[in-house]
Amino acid sequence: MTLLQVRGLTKRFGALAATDALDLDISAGEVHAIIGPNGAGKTTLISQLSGALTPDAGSIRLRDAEVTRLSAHDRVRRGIARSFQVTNVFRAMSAVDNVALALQAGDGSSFRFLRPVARERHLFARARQLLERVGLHERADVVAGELAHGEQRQLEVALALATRPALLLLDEPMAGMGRDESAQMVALIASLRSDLTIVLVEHDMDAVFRLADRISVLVYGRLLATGTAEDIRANDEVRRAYLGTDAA
Amino acid sequence: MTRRDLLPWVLLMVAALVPWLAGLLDQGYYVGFVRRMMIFAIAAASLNFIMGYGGMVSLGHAAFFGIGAYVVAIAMVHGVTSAWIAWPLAVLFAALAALAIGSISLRTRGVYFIMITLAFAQMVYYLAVGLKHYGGEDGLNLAQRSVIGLGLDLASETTLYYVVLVALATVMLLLNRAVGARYGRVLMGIRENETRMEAIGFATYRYKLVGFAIAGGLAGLAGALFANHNLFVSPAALHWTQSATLVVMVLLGGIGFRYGGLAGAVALLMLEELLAALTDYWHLPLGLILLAVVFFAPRGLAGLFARRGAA
Amino acid sequence: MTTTLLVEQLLNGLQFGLMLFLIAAGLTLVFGIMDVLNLAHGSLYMIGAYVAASVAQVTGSFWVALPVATLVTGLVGLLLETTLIRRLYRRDHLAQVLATFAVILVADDTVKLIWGPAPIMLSAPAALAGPVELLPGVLYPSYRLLIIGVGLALALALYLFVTKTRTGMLVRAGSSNRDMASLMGVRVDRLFATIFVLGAMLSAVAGALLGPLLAVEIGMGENILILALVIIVIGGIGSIRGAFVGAVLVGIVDTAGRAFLPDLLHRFLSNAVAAQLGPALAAIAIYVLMAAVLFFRPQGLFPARG
Amino acid sequence: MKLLEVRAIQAGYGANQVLFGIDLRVAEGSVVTLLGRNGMGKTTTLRAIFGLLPLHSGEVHFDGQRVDGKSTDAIARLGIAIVPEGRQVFPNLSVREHLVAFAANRNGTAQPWNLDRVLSMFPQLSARQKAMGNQLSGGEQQMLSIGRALMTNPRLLVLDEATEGLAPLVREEIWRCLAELKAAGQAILVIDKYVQRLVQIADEHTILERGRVVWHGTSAALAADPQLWHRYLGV
Repeated sequence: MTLLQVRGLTKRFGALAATDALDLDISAGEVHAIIGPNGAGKTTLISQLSGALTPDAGSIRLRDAEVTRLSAHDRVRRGIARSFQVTNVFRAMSAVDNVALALQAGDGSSFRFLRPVARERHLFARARQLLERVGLHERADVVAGELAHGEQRQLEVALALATRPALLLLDEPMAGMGRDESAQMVALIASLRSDLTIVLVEHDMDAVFRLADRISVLVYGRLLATGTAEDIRANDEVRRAYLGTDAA
Repeated sequence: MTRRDLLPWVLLMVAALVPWLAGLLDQGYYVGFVRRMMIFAIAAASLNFIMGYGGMVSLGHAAFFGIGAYVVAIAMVHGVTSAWIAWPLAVLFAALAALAIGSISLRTRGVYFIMITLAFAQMVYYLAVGLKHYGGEDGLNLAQRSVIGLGLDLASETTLYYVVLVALATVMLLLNRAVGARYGRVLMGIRENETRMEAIGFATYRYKLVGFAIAGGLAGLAGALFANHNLFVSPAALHWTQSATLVVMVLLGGIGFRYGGLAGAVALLMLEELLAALTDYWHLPLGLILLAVVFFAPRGLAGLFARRGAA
Repeated sequence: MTTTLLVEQLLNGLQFGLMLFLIAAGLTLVFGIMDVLNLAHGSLYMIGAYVAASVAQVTGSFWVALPVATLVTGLVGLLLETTLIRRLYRRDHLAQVLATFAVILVADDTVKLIWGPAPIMLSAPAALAGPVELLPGVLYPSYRLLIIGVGLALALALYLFVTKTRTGMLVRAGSSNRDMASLMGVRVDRLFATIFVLGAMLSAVAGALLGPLLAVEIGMGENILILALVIIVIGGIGSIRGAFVGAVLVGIVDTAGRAFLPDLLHRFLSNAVAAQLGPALAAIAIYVLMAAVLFFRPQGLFPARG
Repeated sequence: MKLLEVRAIQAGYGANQVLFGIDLRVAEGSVVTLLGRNGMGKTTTLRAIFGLLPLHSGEVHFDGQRVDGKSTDAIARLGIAIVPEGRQVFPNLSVREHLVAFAANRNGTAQPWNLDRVLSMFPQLSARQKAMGNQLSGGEQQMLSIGRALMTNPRLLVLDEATEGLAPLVREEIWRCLAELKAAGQAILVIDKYVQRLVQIADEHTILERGRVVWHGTSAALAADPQLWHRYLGV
């Protein structure tokens, strides 16, 4: 069953067509990787799927409901959550406060003016659970700005998970991670696949080939090819445009 | 109850003793002086709520202060003297004005927001100047102070002083609770990272607008009290330099600190009083002191005493 | 409404707009390049007017007063830039608002100390006292024509400077990407000081030229500052073209509003209400204009950072 | 004494330290690369060299004099020009203005790069001299960014992800341009992903992992050790 259906998606910045009449289908439950050189329009695509950017043309349908022009916060309510390529967390708040704030968004109204949030134990308990799931529970009370680069990337994923998404858009979760941290993040993503559909934008080809059910190659805002890991490895056009002369 | 939690109660005690002390030292003037400080503390605290916690730098906050004052004065002209009617009306009109101005201004960001709030406030200023029927540029005198009943007569300087003190204490209590509550967390999240707030499901525009209206309403309350304090209102209270003064108070006191607005109002008005007594050219030393604050106390007075993080 | 009145008011609007451009140009460049919101820019306009008035009284010649005022204010601008403004460009806008608001307080009292609290006289050059016949039957004060001439000349000079000269290119580069300009070897600090002094001198010219028409008094800078801020926001921060279009627009809307709105309202409303509402609406017109522009173009008409 | 000497520099953003003691040397006329995955400190190293980021410790020497602590524009005027990541052309300057505004002869060569030479190297640019920075395609912006740097005739040309996100044929043109510059004796410091091509052009390579130098050596040594590629470069 197709969870997300993208048809003719177009977004221009001046003379540049960052997304050029793109068609894409994401099936429910799959890990669908999107690869392509920097500047191919991957982040622009994620921003349009998440609602941060409004496309110039085309349509995005979630479970057959039109969401093309829906705002970011309404799409989160419909179950589309995203992490950011450049870490984008609440740097002055602790990790647990970060996640608690994200949980607060989906847990009743935030127009409450008197009851101290600190007393809402359930929020912080669930926040610590989520941090444990991404491997950050020991660092829960550290201010996010002082977390290491890799830890901040884990917090990014925790913040996205806190909105209980059906579709998780991960924008280069492994960016800037060393070997061990990448392995940890790959394990985390693998553990999420059971109850989530994931769109994974990533450069780290090991992770992509290990995690992805299907891979789409994006070049100049256009879909060059979509298929299983084997199809993509074998595809000459992809090899020339992206993987360089020798495949990894 | 750490030392920091004790501080507000100590301040409350000191403020409560002022009229008695003033009477003892036969310095009746200071009842009015401290009362004026407390009124501006309410306005500055309401600005700190949206500026310090919500990141909304409004250079037009005095407009709502002025609207509150004018509502009470105009109601008085039409025979409505009861505080229970005029003051809530003042808060309501100021909040509605803030809702209208905020609904447009909050579509812009950064410096453009600063400028559009300034522009709307100038519009309100020129409307007040245009109200020839209510004194126009020369302002409007109030026949009497509002009537509050309950056996209290606001004509007495001390009674009005305590009413203002109660109002200030209530406003500070409510604002501090709001900062600690879910709404306050959302405001702080918006100040720090509005894109991430949208990405985790908050309709940030709505929260900002509500905050802007609340702060506008509270400034309207301060305006209503100011009209009673002075028994006179004029467009000068709405001029952009008044809005700039409120911003200066918040910065001087410590932006984003719970008592930043209050501390700034007290400090600035005391400074003005002290310097004006020393010289006619008191703007000069005041300007130099503010420059010193910018470079040596970037987080304001509260910043000098607080721990590293914002309270 | 006779054509003379219409022409006269439109020219007055253009004249006022061009003077506002001289002030707004410096403000938008300083804001565009160094991202410094300088509320004290109005004080430089005031200083220019006061110095011009004093020199005119001493030398008896307006033509000596104008250049002297421009140079003196330029020096004041250089002093202000090196001591204070240079330390502000890494700070956020709030710190800049507080610091430059403090400078207004200092400037107002310093002027009061030197020239006293009362407004002082600055009279236009005698030779230009009379009107000039522009069109048959249409007379227009020659002094105001001079202002329009000087304003247009300076606007053209500034436009050529920014678009044709090499320094102009560096100014534009600095305004859109400061770090990259530094990486190309541009002495951004010196460039900024030049721009700040240039802005101060332009404001001084406006101060000296408008002195005879508006009162030379303490605090004259603040009202003009608000108009200049409105203009650079309408035009798009950092854009000279935007400042020019914004200034002429505001000049005409403000002048025409004050001249024609009251009459216009008389047609629809009773005299009492119209008399009351007219001036108020006229004063509000430019703010309505700005709110409208921001609503549709949140970055102004000509956003410099393309 | 090499043209550029970076000695054990440490730097970071606020509390987040990124560089933990980087050493790097570029000799006159040589082509040196800085390799490593995203976020390993490559661009941060450049920002430190150019004084855009204060050093916690360590030194940077250029042309024999110490430059850390100098202003960014002073360092640039000594003769270092950068083609920055993301190209960073000026939206409000035309192609021609980009090339004319910053022109200089900082290495004092007899045949300096001038407008004609740059336009002949990038014919596509010469056809679009009037276009503004924000009206150019990615490839055109990249060529303009390189042309702008060449017009200052730097002693050291620094390229940060110069071929990133470009179509293969445009990328080839950039490699051809680099080969030409090397042949002309231009000292170049290159940060790029396409190791296969770099090995053919550059003399020495330095690999960064989490802000530390984990390998340094010649092209031959790098070419002979594919394990390195896999471990540190994810290729």
